[in-house]
Amino acid sequence: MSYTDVEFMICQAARLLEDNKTVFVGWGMPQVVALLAERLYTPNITQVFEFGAIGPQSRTPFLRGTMGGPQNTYRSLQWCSMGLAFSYAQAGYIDYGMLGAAQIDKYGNINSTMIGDDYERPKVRFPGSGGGNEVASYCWKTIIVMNHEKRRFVERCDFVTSPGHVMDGKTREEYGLPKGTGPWRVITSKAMFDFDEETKVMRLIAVREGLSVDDVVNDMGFRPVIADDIKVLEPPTEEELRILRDEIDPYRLVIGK
Amino acid sequence: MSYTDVEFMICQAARLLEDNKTVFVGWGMPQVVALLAERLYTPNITQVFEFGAIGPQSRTPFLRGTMGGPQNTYRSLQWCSMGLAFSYAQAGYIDYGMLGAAQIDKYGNINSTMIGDDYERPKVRFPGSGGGNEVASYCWKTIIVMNHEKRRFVERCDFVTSPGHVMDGKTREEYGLPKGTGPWRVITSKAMFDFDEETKVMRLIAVREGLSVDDVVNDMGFRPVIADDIKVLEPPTEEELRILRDEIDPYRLVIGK
Amino acid sequence: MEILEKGDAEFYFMDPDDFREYVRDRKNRNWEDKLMDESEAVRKFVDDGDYLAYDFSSLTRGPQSLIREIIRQRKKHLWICAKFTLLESVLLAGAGCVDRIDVGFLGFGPYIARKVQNGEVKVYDWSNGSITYRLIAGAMGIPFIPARDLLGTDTFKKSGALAVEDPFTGKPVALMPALNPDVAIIHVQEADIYGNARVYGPTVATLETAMASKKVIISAERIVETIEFRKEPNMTIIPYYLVDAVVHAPFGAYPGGTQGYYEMDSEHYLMLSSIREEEDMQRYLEEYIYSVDSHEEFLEKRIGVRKLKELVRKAQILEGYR
Amino acid sequence: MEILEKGDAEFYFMDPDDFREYVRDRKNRNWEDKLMDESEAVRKFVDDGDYLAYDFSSLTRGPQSLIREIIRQRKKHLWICAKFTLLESVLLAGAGCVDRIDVGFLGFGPYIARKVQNGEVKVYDWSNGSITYRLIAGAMGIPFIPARDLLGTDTFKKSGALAVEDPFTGKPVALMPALNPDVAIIHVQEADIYGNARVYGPTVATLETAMASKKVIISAERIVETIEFRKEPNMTIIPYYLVDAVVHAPFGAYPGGTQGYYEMDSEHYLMLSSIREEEDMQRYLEEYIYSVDSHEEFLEKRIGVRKLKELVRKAQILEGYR
Repeated sequence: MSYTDVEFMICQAARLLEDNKTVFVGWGMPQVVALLAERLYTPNITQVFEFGAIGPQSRTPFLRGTMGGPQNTYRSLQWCSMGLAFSYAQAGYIDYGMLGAAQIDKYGNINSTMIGDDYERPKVRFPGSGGGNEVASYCWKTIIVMNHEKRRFVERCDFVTSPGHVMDGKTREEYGLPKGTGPWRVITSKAMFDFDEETKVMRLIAVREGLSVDDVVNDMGFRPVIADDIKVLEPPTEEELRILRDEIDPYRLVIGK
Repeated sequence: MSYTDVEFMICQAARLLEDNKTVFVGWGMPQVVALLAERLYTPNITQVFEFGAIGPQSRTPFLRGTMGGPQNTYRSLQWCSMGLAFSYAQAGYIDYGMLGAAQIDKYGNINSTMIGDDYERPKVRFPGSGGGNEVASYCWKTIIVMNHEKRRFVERCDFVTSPGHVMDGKTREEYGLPKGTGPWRVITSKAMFDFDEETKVMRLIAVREGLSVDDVVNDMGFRPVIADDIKVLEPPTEEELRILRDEIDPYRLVIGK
Repeated sequence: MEILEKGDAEFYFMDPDDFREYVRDRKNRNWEDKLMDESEAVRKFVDDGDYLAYDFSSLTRGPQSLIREIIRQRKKHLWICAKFTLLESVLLAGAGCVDRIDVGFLGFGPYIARKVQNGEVKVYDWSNGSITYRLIAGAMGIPFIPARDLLGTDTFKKSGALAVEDPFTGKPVALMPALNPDVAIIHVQEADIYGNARVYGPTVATLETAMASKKVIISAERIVETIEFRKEPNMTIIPYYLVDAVVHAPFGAYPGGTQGYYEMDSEHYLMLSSIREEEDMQRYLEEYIYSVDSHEEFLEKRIGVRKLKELVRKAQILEGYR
Repeated sequence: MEILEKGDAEFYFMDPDDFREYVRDRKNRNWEDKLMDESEAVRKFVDDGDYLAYDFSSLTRGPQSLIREIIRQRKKHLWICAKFTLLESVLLAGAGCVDRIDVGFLGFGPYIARKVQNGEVKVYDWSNGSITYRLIAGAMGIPFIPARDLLGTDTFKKSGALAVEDPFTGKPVALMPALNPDVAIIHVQEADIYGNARVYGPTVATLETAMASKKVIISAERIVETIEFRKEPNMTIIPYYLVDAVVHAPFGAYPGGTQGYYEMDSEHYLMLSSIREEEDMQRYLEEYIYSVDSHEEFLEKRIGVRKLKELVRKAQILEGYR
């Protein structure tokens, strides 16, 4: 069964979540990941939305326009303020977070702000942090999901929007970020990475079926650590694809066509 | 018509409140003051209770036990948290506050914590600040209501619980307290005081009917400034007493017997 | 408490003492009828050069009729607080109302991106969390809130935050300066004529924004009697003394939705969000905003009862919204 | 940011990193049945030497059945957070459970005063506001909150607050260190078996106390199904993942009242608050606490159905409480 890159990444991410945990869910792809996980793997996961919805039983199909609306926040445990949602995260109550990235460096620093040398006159301007900086700062385990393109893996992000493990020679704890947090996994359209415990450098741990380590690494702007034992990422199952396509995102707003 | 000292003070305080303003209301006497003012002078005053009730239409008769209960918080505009109630005050939304005092000094510093030289082994221990420190720190105009006894008017309070205009030689603004706040009136069983604009020292502005300036000042542990024009405080009216006794506090829990 | 690092951006800040004085002298504790239409409210309470905050988003319970009125009155040189925003910043920038944007979330699309790339609008990067904390500090009447976001990023460097050594732990912590906007516009489901208001659903920063702002305009799907608030005081989010104007604005969040009332108009939203060229934007503004006099005329002549009825029909989930 | 002045009291403080780690490892995000009786909850979650917080007051929605159980189990060396408290501190001090009290409001009466005068319990003076801010900081996961109370008083000097020069205004401001209690006991009107809970009426510091505390015991007048929270999510005050134990405790606030359920027992309250002598206190504790095994036995044998019925009859105001 064929599948899109996005479907591939969504399924990998959904399989990483744990049941009976909390997950900070942002706009778009993370919503679909959480919905898929909830249907198949983690029925008791508690979704947290920054605008103030805790533990909804979101309706499907996924509609982009319902962010914050009745479908998306259906039967939440709590509707609250953004300040409270971020406080849950800052106080340590949120286990998982999910983020996209326009650029990433080997320590997991993320750019979602701008491309170019001149902050005042960027070549390309993106929406900026949103709640992404808080996800990366506060959640215990942050999962980064992004297309695998060489230009996205850089030595130094043009702009570090959200913190990785080490920036400009200083660790995140030295900057004052909460202990024991930081990027945990990077899922791309070609591979999965974690971070070396000692050096905090991104480490390749698994590749997509049919790809070699070189296929992955040649498409990166820096060289990651390579784990001793490289696993193969199982492709999306029929069940995953059926639920994604038929139940969660029949309009293919996120999973693509 | 005869009346108690407490009835006298309640009526003086109630007449000081302005309509269409907010007032921070504490336990006991301030509640009765606010109720009397609401009935007779300031029908549109908004009471704020620290535990999180804004704008109740409190039921009478006053029952001491109903602090926070259904009678006291009846038909509030908002039930909220203590944090929010104090935030309204800190952000400048609360016009009036009312406080009692075991001791007061000439700058309006208040003691409601302890009597004695040794904080660790006080001669008499009181309940402490409660929300009194916040009332005195944040409200625009604080009214202090207390029995007129010589030992209560002291050169230096044994313990300054809530701030006056000047403490130990420094003004309240120098300590970082909000600009333009501070004790506004002191009502006792014998007189009324404000604070000299320049020196910030307590100033006698009115005396109870039948009393002389000396009667008042001789019963104080320090000498207040004496205003040029000393007014006479009108005694409680029949209407005030009727409402106090028949409607608000028929069990005489606050007004005394 | 040593200052360790300092963001280099200018930021909008008011000494809490000055905000307090404004609140004392200008915030109205009178019980008076504040009901007026969008035109009057914006004329009276939005000034050129104001720092403007709004709440929730283009998709849900955003104050869109007020945004359109600000554009219609061609307000200039606004500095906006673009937290969790999509189309508001795009429209305000497209209409030339905005010079500066605190981001938050800028709103997406190449149209607004180009305005930044060109230098037509200046952005200051924060994050949804740090801007929320700034509003919380403004609402609490304190000069800053310490928090542990922004640290170790370029976002920090381009913000107005400070990092200091926390005297209690000895570790670095960021200080987010209080934000007290000049004016806030907030859409709610229910308000009374005095400004008491409540929302159903996520409350975002509704209360903090209203408390922290000097001038507050509330638009409401329904105007209800004050007794409705007194009967369920736990649900009141904004007490009347925070509010300057109340606008009765049915479909006030259109093209977004309002929970319990109507769903968003996805077609209109898509049409708007796919605008790329200046010309198309100006055509949109002309057709939907400048060429109509009021929110009522906009609904009647540009959207139509049939469409509105359809959006109401789609909003079938009422649980929790009344 | 220069430190200008420093209160000299010891204060209970946890590095936010340590609190976070506790939350990660020990706070339960499982959906599991946490229902148990007072005896089990206190045995499992209140330890000798704990810092204990509770919410609201002896008069209204206070967690009195849990306070009595703590006394019955003769817990020792507690440090209590006596904000807006009356009889709780008196009873806990009378029973010898308490060494240290953060005040707030101590509770009145010469009995507790004498305990302080004698040095039997040590007090640290704060205020209701500063203690609330400390809990808010603890709940937000930040090390402190700046605020403008306590300044210019002896309360400040005897507290654990600092005064620093605010880097944004150059003026002095107080910093209140975060408070993360070891255990919180909170009485609510409705909870489910997982710990989702809501209160009606003023919310005091219910949420902040639950968020900031390592262990949380909820007692509830009613146990309801989870769907009751999902149908009205704006009313949920505590989500289940903050909570360790849920106790079904009808009349749990007795001799105080609980809005929508029963009024306080003024006679019992007066009897208790007029205790002056150690002997009378010990007699009270023996009769009403030590000599009964449980809250149920207390209600049945010491209070009686007739009295409970009378208190329910008096609670006729339901508006806003359901």
